[in-house]
Amino acid sequence: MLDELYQDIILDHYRHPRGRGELEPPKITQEGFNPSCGDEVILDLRVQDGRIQEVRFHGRGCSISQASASMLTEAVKGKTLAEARALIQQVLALVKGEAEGDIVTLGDIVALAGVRNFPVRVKCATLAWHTLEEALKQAETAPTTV
Amino acid sequence: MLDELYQDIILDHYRHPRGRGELEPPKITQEGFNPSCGDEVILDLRVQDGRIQEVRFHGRGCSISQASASMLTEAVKGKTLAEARALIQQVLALVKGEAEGDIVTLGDIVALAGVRNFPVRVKCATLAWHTLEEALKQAETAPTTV
Amino acid sequence: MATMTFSIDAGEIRGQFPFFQPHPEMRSVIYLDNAATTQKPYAVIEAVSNFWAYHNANVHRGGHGAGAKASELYEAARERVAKFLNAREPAEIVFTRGTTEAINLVASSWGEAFIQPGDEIIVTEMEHHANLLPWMRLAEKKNAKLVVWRITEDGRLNLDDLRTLLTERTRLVAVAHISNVLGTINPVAEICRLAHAAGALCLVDAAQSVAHMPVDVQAIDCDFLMFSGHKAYGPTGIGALYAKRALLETMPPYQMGGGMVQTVSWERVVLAPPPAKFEAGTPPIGEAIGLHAALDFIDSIGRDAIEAYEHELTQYALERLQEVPGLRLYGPVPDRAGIFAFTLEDIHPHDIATVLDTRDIAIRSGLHCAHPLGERLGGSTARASLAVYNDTAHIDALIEGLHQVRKVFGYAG
Amino acid sequence: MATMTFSIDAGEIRGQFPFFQPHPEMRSVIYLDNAATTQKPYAVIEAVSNFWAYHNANVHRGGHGAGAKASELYEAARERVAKFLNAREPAEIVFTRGTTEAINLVASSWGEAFIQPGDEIIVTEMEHHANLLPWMRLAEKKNAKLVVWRITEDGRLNLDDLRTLLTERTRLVAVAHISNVLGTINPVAEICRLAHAAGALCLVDAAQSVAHMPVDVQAIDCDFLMFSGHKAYGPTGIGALYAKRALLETMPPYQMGGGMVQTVSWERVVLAPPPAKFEAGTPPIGEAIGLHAALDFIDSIGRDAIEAYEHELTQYALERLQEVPGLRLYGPVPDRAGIFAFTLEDIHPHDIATVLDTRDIAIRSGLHCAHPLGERLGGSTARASLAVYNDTAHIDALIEGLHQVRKVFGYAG
Ligand SMILES: Cc1ncc(COP(=O)(O)O)c(C=O)c1O
Ligand SMILES: Cc1ncc(COP(=O)(O)O)c(C=O)c1O
Repeated sequence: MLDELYQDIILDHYRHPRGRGELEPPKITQEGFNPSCGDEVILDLRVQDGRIQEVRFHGRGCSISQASASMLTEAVKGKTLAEARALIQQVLALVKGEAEGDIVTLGDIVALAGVRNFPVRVKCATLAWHTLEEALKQAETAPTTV
Repeated sequence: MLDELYQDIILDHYRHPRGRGELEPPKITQEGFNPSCGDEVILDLRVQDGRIQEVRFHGRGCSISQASASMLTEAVKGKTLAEARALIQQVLALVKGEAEGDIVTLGDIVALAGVRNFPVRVKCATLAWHTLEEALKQAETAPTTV
Repeated sequence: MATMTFSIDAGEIRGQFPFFQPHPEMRSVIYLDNAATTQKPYAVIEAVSNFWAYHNANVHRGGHGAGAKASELYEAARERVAKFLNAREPAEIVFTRGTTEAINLVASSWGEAFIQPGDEIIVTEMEHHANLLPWMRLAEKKNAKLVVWRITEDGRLNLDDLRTLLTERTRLVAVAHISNVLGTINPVAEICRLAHAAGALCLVDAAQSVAHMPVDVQAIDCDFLMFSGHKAYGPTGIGALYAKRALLETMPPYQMGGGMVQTVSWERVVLAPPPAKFEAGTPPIGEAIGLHAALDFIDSIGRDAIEAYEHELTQYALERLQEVPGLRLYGPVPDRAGIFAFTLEDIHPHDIATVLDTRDIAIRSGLHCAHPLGERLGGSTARASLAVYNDTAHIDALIEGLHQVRKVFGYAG
Repeated sequence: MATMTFSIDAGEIRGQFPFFQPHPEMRSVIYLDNAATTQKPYAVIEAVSNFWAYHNANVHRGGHGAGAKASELYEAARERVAKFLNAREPAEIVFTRGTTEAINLVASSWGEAFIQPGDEIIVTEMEHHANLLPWMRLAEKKNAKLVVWRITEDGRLNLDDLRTLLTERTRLVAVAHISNVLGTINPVAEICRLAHAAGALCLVDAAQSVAHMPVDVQAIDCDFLMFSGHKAYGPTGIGALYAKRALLETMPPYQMGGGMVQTVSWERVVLAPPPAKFEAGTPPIGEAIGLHAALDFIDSIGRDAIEAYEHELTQYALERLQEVPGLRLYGPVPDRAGIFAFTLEDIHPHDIATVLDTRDIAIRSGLHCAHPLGERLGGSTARASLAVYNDTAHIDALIEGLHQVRKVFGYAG
């Protein structure tokens, strides 16, 4: 079970995060925070023509929360808002053990499925994705800022 | 047991309190209050030459507290401060079931012994006497006011 | 007296309470002091013991499985309370020590933030000190005005009186759902409507109601409502405050400490969202779990059924109390809750209670933490109060006891 | 490693706790999260259950025998706490929900009454939010100054630093007896002496000390001291505030409600004397009785013996923790309490806790409600903390677990 949680690919994203950093304005910034364990993920998004052009994250937290954010930056770059929203739903289902359909297309993200057996850690895996959800709401209500 | 608590003499003092009222100044006034049941006894004393010349009580409360105060006014009038203090000790011992020596000299007060078997009611019986204790302290520290 | 058939078998219910089982070292008590605190069913005692024994851990702080389980149980208790009161969401429920703390929380947090000099707070003449003193202090501190809504001769609140008291400066109407002395059941939904129409908020002290009748915060449309676990078959040390989400959002925190913040630095404190914002420090975890079991107990009988049963019992009690010569009952008749404050001849209530106590009948005497009401009624009263485990035999015992009280004090039978 | 002989048989002590007995449905846990909350002995659980079952009644209100018995038990618990802390009299003990509420009580009551603009309050850099946020808020409200007493590199407080911080405007020094992160045992008697010499009061947060060493308020000569039942083998929902009688006399009440007044009329409120003045509403009665049993449990072993035993265990733990490569321990060595905050390589503490949890070892990770200290230390830590029922086998299991953590994260054994 531990092996499933801490797969090499998770540790690799934890130690060598992709997309770590901040964007220059104009951007959408959304903070995510998990008060019960202190995990923090801050997402910077640049959205243009309904598409996520650029995405970066910073913050700090456990391997799961940070690896998840790192994977997110890889996965959503270039996606439309609708595609990103669909992906969020897929990932949330995956980590809660409710995944349906083709999960192979998720790539590295599939590794997050290991949290299924660690209820306490599900929040770590989903933090970045819930944060993205909020960021997308911003993108909709203020589509002209970027 | 109930008969012992509510002896005729107690009910008589409750319904026909002796010494009920207030004194004109100069006087010593001392309030006594039992927060757990709301019993209230206020004593007015006139002390001269180390002797209790006059004593009155008012207030409200249960039969035991009011009868006890009524008996007190009868018992301490004319007593020296030292005699009153000795009497207080005798009465406190009596109601706690620790009476020693000659209790016949206590007169009506002996009826208060009935509370011995009602621990909740001991405070009612002693209220007036503890109030007197405080009043006597006043009499000592301010002997010239009266 | 006509035979009555009752909708609830109180004997069966007493079977669920250790307090009512024969005990080798203790005399069995006819317990008629339920407005002070109720007895606890096995289910409640065991829920608490079981938590201490096997699931004990602190909540809300990452780390281990036991902690996660404790947090889950604690939050499940919050959901249970929310459902019990028909709140819109669990986040509208703040756990407190009891009714008193809940009202103090509102008076301190909401009161200090939003009450201005000259504002008016309406309290009723029948309030318990818990719903009086915090407002007296707030009014004094803020130079606001405490407006007293007097009761009628028969111990009710007249809505027309409220209409004349409400002004544009009224900020709050604070009222008991059921009076802990008079047994009056106040029309709180109507009171809230009038308060809202005047632009004021409405707080309902439900300490005496939640265990005895259905209470629906959305139907009442109150802004604040609170109760104590220990008067609803639950443990001491726990109670709940309901407040509308929008209010909790704007209210400053009450106590400060761990668990109610997201981040703290020397420069800046970021508060947690409600309800966490109002729950500083380790909460009463075992007690919340006990409260959960208590509400399950209540709903296992059904609040409609409890209300109907206690109403029948109340009517029986009213009838029988009338038989006692020299007994003066306070509060409305016949529509009222099973709380009976009375005096008997010139006998002091404390003496009534003592005589009954020698017969193992537990009632209360005094001013019942409602001194201004006591003044109005003329002083202390004796008070018997019902719960779902009482039955007509208890009332019969009370009546018989009162006859003995008369005898002891020299009154003819 | 040399064989050690220990003064206490922890196995025998675990026998007094249901949590440590084999359970058909639960895995047995090596519990090293005692700084968050301790487990409860049978004696405590039974004292509480027994009260609910057979002696349940509300306190302090006249009427019946059960009520008198409940009051007696509640006041006996107060006397027990007074004796436990060596207070001069029971009236110096106020029951609260816990440490957090006790500090909030002092900050609200004493603070609001006596703190003036420009006054200074000294807190240490190692405080728990409970002993930080109430003072931050008070300082902001009163335009007073919060002065931070920084810790040294090795996690201690330097008394010379305090000497330079104390001014004639200092009104209070607020300090933890034992840090809940660093395990530092602070010289509180000396700190009180210096505070008093400067004309300030001294508050000691004893949440982490009372269950682990003798605590004597007269010897420390603190003005305020508080602790939580649940960290001292007792229930949640209960704690105690000690304050010198003279202070309690002058402090205004905290919460308002029943039980803290003598008389109330619309014109005038006459407060009860302390401690009643500070205990509005129905108190946590069952919990106070549980706390009484918890203190009896502690003293049945003896606080000197507990201190000596936990000291030996701490030395053992320090030695063994050193063996783990890449482990960084925070706080002073070797003189400290059995609380060990550490990091391991670049592994996040939350991940450490998860791996240990799969081995049924309960520790905690995070900022431990001491964010400013966390900032100073560089972020989250993992924390193991001892109680009297732990033994070397638990520490061995922890060490083994940490080796596995290393392995899972790709570090060589
Ligand atoms: C040093 C210290 N102070 C205060 C507290 C707060 O205690 P409680 O949450 O029981 O109020 C704790 C425990 O979390 C602590 O360790
Ligand atoms: C109407 C009412 N409000 C408030 C309270 C106070 O409740 P508690 O003492 O549980 O805080 C009581 C009970 O005494 C009550 O009857």
